[in-house]
Amino acid sequence: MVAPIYIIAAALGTAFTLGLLHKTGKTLPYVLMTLALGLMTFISLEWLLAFLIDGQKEEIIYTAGFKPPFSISLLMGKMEAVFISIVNTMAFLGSIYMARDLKNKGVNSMLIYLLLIMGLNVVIMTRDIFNLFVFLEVSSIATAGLLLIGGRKNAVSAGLKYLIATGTIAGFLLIGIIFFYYYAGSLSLDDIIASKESWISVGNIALLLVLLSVILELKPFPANGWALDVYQGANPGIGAIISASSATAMVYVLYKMMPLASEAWNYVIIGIGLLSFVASNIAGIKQTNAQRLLGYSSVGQIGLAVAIVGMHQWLGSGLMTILLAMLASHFLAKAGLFWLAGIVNKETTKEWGILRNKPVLLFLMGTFIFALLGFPPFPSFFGKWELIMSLSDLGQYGIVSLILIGSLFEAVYMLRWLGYAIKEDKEEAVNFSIHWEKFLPVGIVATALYAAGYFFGWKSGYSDWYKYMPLAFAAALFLLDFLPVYVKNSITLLGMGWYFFEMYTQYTGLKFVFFIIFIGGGLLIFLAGYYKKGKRVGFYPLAILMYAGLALMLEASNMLEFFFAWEIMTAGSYFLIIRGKKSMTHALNYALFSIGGAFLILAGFGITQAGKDGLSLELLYQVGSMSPYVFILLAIGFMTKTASMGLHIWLPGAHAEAETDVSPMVSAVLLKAGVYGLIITMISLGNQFIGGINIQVVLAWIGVLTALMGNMMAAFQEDAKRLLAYSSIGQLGYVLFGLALMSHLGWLTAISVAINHFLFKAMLFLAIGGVVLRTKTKYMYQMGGLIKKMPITFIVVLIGIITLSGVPPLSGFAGKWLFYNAILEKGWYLQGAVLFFAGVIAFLYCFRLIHTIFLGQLKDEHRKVKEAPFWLLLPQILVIVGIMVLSAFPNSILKPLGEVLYSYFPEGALSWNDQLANSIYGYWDGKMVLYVVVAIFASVFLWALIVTRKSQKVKQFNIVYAAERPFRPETTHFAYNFFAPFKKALGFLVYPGITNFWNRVGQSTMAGADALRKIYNGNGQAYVLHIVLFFIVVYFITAGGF
Amino acid sequence: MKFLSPEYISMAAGFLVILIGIWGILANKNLIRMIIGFSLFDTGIHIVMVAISYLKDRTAPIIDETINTQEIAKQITDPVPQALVLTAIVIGLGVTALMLVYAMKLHKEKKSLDITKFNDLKW
Amino acid sequence: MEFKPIQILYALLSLFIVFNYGMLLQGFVRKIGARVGRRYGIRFYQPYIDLIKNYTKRSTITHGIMYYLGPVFRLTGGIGLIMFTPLIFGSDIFGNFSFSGDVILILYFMFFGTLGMALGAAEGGHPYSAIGVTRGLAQTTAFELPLALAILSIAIQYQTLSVSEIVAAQQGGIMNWTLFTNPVATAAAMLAFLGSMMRSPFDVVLAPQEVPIGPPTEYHSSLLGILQTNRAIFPAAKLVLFMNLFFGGATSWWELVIKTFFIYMWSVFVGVVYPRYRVDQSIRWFLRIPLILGILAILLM
Amino acid sequence: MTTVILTIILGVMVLAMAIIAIVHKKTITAILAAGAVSLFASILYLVLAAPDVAMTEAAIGSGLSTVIFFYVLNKIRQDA
Amino acid sequence: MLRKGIITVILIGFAVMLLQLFLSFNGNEDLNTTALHYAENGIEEVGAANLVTSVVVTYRGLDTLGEVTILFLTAAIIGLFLKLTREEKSEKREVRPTSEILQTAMKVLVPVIFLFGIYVFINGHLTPGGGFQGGAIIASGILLMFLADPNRKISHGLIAVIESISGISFVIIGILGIVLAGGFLDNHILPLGKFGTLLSAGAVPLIYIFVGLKVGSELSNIIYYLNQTQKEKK
Repeated sequence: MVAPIYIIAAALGTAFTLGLLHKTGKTLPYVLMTLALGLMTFISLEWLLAFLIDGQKEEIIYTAGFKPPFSISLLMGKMEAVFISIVNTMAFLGSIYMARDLKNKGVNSMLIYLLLIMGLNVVIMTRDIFNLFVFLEVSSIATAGLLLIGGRKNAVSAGLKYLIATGTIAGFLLIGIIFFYYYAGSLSLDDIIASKESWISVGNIALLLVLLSVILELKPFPANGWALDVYQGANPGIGAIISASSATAMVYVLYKMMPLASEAWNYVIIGIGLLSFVASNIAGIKQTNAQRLLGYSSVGQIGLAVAIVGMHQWLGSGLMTILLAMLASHFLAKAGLFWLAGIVNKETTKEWGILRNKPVLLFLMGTFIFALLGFPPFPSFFGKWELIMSLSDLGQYGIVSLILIGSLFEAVYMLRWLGYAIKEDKEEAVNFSIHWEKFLPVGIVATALYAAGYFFGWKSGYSDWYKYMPLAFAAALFLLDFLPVYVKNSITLLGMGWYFFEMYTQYTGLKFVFFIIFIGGGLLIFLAGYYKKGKRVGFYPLAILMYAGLALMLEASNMLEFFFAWEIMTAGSYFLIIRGKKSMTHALNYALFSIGGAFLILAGFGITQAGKDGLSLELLYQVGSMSPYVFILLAIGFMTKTASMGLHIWLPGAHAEAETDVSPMVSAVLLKAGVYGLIITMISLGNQFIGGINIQVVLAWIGVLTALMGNMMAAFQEDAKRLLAYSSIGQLGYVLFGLALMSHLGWLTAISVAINHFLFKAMLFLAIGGVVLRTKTKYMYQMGGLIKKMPITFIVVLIGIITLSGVPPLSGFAGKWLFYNAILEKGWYLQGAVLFFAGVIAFLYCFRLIHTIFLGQLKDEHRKVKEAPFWLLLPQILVIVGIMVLSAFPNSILKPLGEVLYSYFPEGALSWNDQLANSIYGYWDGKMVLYVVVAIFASVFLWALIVTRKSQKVKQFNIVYAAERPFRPETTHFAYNFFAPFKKALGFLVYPGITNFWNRVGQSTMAGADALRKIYNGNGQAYVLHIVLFFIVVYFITAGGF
Repeated sequence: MKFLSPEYISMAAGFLVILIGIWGILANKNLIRMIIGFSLFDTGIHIVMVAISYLKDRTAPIIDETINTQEIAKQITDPVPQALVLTAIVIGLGVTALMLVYAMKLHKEKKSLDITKFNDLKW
Repeated sequence: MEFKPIQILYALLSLFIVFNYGMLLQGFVRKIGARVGRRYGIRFYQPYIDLIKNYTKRSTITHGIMYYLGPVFRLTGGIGLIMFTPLIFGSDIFGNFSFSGDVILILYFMFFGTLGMALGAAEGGHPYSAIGVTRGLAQTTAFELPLALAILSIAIQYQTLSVSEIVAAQQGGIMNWTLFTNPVATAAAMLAFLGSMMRSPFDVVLAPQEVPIGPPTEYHSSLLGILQTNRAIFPAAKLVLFMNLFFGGATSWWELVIKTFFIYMWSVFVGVVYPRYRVDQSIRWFLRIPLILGILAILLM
Repeated sequence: MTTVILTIILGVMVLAMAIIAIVHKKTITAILAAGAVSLFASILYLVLAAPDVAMTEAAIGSGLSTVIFFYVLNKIRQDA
Repeated sequence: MLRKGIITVILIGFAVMLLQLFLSFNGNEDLNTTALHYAENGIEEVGAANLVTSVVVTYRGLDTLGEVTILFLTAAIIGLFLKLTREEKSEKREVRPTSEILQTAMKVLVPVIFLFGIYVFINGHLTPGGGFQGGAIIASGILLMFLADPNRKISHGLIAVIESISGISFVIIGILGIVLAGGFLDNHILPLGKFGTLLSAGAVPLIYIFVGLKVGSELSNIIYYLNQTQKEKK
């Protein structure tokens, strides 16, 4: 094995040689430098492998042939190997990426680059604190120099600020170091640590200086303005190295120093780290410059890393895995994003819209951003999971919440940025060329992210290959993305179909129901996919990603798997939603609510497993005294997905703007994931009381109000898809209420409503989607009279709304009937009454939907509209068949469901007599009702046929507005402001209080972010002031340095 | 009066120079003046370091005729901080030079040395 | 109760009775109304004449299939309501198909006809009909709420949702009627009933003579005939329902006729006394007094 | 005792020069004062038995670095 | 004024901190372990009379390497700067000719200064001084040359070659230390020789020569670059 000292020798030797090569052209020096970096990378990776595979022992490298403390020694241990491997590999990739820039700027830039990396290597390996100082200076100066290489505007001023700041920090570090030497009589870190007890009582200031200097090199809030300016001003390639290599190396330095810190210091370090994490992410919210945004994110992530290092005593042996998992995501993704920034070469995040024509780059960007946000299957997902779980074990819920809040803020700006890239309309999608040497490193880090994800998954016990199968399927579809739609759709159907038939025997009970909804429903909706022509770039992998999440969620046996699946599903659905028109903000809202919800779930899981073995979902049964809180966390978490009132504002836009066949996916299928989650929560936690109030009562009221408000809003919509979206909110309110009843009938109601909702909402969204597709408008007042053009769609919608409104004889009534029985049994009459009212309002919007679209007068521009495409109609017709079967044979589903529920709620079950259901209050015979109604209908219809046999068909007459062109033409349409009297009477109920509330939350966050980032006033002197102040504040906080 | 000893006096002086240097960095808006402050800050640190190496009534750590080779340890001051200061001084020079060159470049851009003018990167 | 083919005949029989009762009721009420206003009024069999006239008109026009289906739905709704409501307490013959569903079914089935009517009228394409429909639907939602509360209240009271059982519980004397055992619920329901009968002051929807905006104005000839048929059946069915729920039901046809007649007179009486409301006014009204009564009815349970 | 007095004198000189370097209005004077700080410091190092450091400080701190300051100042004067 | 007030407050806070640090300083009675080791074993192990040199060149050789690297970096960065500015096209500036005396003095003094510098770093292991000081002295010679005649052309290439060659040699000696002796930068690759003579202390003089050359050339380089900047057009 090559001795690690050769890393230094190679770098220095090459750097000095490069100094000779000023006149030999650009290529030779570049090749030399790359070779040197390659050699360094090789050596470090060789050691890493030796440590990982051969169980290599750590090795001390003595210089000058003397033992420490008399000479400088380096240490090559496992951790050192890991960190220098990271630094060198990233640097190597970076050198490839920056080939052009480096060659342009000549030999000097190459040797500076090389020396920076060398400096970082020594910083990681050295065990001598003065040596640490020297090589820190090497890397600082090199960094400042590198800012000159093809930097952005104002790179020089950034460089000066950087120099001043790091110079100041280094000065303080030096004071600390010399006093360490004075106290310990040695400069060897090991000696200083060993003799800590003898000097700590007097040496606390020196310790403070050293620790804080190292921390300050890690850019803690608020003393990090200089770092942000550097990130903004640097060449993206350099930014990548600073963020990936330098920061990573410094984290390790801090880790090395931690044995010096007393326990009290740990808290300070955790506090500093978390403050940086949260504050940077808040301040980042307002940021529009892409590179500065990355800077904020870097600072935040590193802050989290600092906090994690500060937890070393808590986390014990798990520390490194967590730290590395977080860092792996950070340095790979951050480098990737910086590099992408170089490729895109646009300053503001909005301008990234030019990426739209580059699906591969978009994919990479998505990968990086989701990796940063801690989504599976990336390392930080597992890191965050382990971290939260460990902290929960310790009862550090405050820290957990801070971490989650910070992460949420990070998601805000990261996803907004991604949204701009995918959707920002203003940017012309220009073609720009990508040099392979710039693309290659980006591709490699993305690949590495996935590999690292698998590795850390394996470490966390998430390694079974079959749990990655659905993801692999999505990946395969991504590779096949060049194929035309019908091929990909067939592949998708085959794949999912195979999965369906393979797995459906595996599930029983409620899981089976949801399996049918998720996978069966998915298959059904995918049938519609054939209607599209062309390639439909990116759709299939993303859709499969969502279904993969749903499938894995059912498979999940422990909380990690569940959460993994949950996040996969969120990611997939986010991308599906953002594909829609004008969906940028809605997708962002969706993602933020989902992530927020997911964090609550994560926190709930954390509390659940605290102090227990394993992660099984069964642990939810034995939470103990914390269970009310777990219940609340999980319930709210899942309610973000079911869009319950207060958490619903993402839904209407997201569903309404989605593509024709995506709307049913996200509405009919996806929402049920939340229901599934709620069911799990309620089954395992049951009734929970907080302050003597049954939380279920609160949930029931939320469900009731959700239903009322959702339906009410739906009734006043002008946009057909939005109407359906609000209707989904309302329907899910019923479900929530049903579940909150916590009785046999209640659950039966909830699940049958869920099933019915799945059926009719899939159908309606497809049907309305077809209409929108044909008429090119979503506004109902721009439609009318389409019954003649789209008769099949009309019938579908008719059946859909009858089912939806629960009018007998169709299956929707089952839900209503069960529901009243359940209410009577439970005694929640008032809630029941409100729900009834909500149901009546549902009738209103149903009518409006069918009336204004299909009836009335045909618009001139729709004279040539055709029936919806066959492939859109096919699934609708299949659903109709399903609805008819369920209507005629309600017991085919309710009876087995009842049996399943019997195990949870033995009391109050229905008794069945063929199709006649008997509750203790009433009875209902679905088959009979259907027969009777059909018979009457048929007879009356026959009668009508007879009496009107001679009828003659006339055309509708036109309406003329007295030759005046109205200012807003839509206001004269009969379907505009349809339920005006109703709105007049009850409009106050739909006052958008919740939307306003969330808007205000958003605005005040923005304002706060803006105020916060004002401390970074761009003045280098102020930054020094921050640094000095940082020392003093910590000095006073620690009451004189502990 | 233990403080009336060269090491204490010079260390105190060193610390005061450090403070003056920091004042110079923080209080002057002129870049050159800031850098002067910076170099004072460095010098102060160096004085402190040398003060730590000092032992009363001993000679420099250079073994010549005046030193009894048998009892070197009792006759010389600590060579280590001195070696460190050597390194630190040279590093300080490098950093100062760089800062000056950057300041020069910035002045070329904006014809000003006022650090508050270079705040295009902010927030 | 099992379904037996003979029940179809029984059902047809009760349908025939209810239809004629409805027709006559219409005629008599109009006659009475005229006499009170010191006019001679129509002949009591005038509704029959109108009906026949409409059915036999030669010209029939249609705007399309849904226009056509509207009255069909409407009539199906009316007949269905009869079919699911037990007419005579304790009678197998006039129990109809009430064994296939309880009061919830009836409550929701009422919407069936409304929906069809609205759709049919809408296809006429006349904006006025759309306006009429929206008015009707908006008002319907409003009065359904107190009605539902009242029904819920008596369901709680009798601990059953079955209409027959509710009637059974009211047997044995006038004091056992819901009217006396649960007066608040009855009050709420009877106020809601005013709305459901769509008579003045809540008749703007139905487009009486001077209001040209409403579904019925879209129809004529035989399709109007179907609607008129329904107008005989549907109110009668509702009367029977209210009688069953609040006034002890009926053990014989005579009892049924008397009770329903007085219930009907209640809405006639109010209609004569009060002027017409706008729709938003009526919504507010329903959501005020009747709703409060309805909530009270539940809270008192 | 001479060492102590010498140290005190040098320390005071260093401080005085440092203050001049900071507060004096003319930049040139300030630069010269900063050089003088180094110069006095290097004498102080000699007193503190650190001749190596003293040499370095004299050559680099008060010599080269002052020159660099002047170079830059000169350049800036030119540009202004 | 407010700003000054804030700064004063901050400085007072900082002064309190430093005071605490100062009070933790208790003087030295004796050499600490590390220094003691050097004092007792320095002669045997390294063989240099100047213990500071022993420490700088051998015991803490890696620091010196890093430090040399820093100067190298600085020179390179300033060079990079110059390259950037030179892209804006420079023109020869009229410089006031310097006095005859200075020119003559330069001709006499510069070789002496160079010699003195070389003496200082060759004797670095015996007397005070060494590579840094010697290098600085050499650089001041170069400086003098420029002061005498700002337009004077010196072979920048030569400086660069000396800089690089000495740097590479430093590294090679370091590697030889691994190959031939106990570790990177071990001075035992050459015999220790007789204590107190010029050719003693193993590789220390050799290393110090390279350090001196390197520091000298690097500082010269910096001066060269700075001198170049003076010639730029406004």
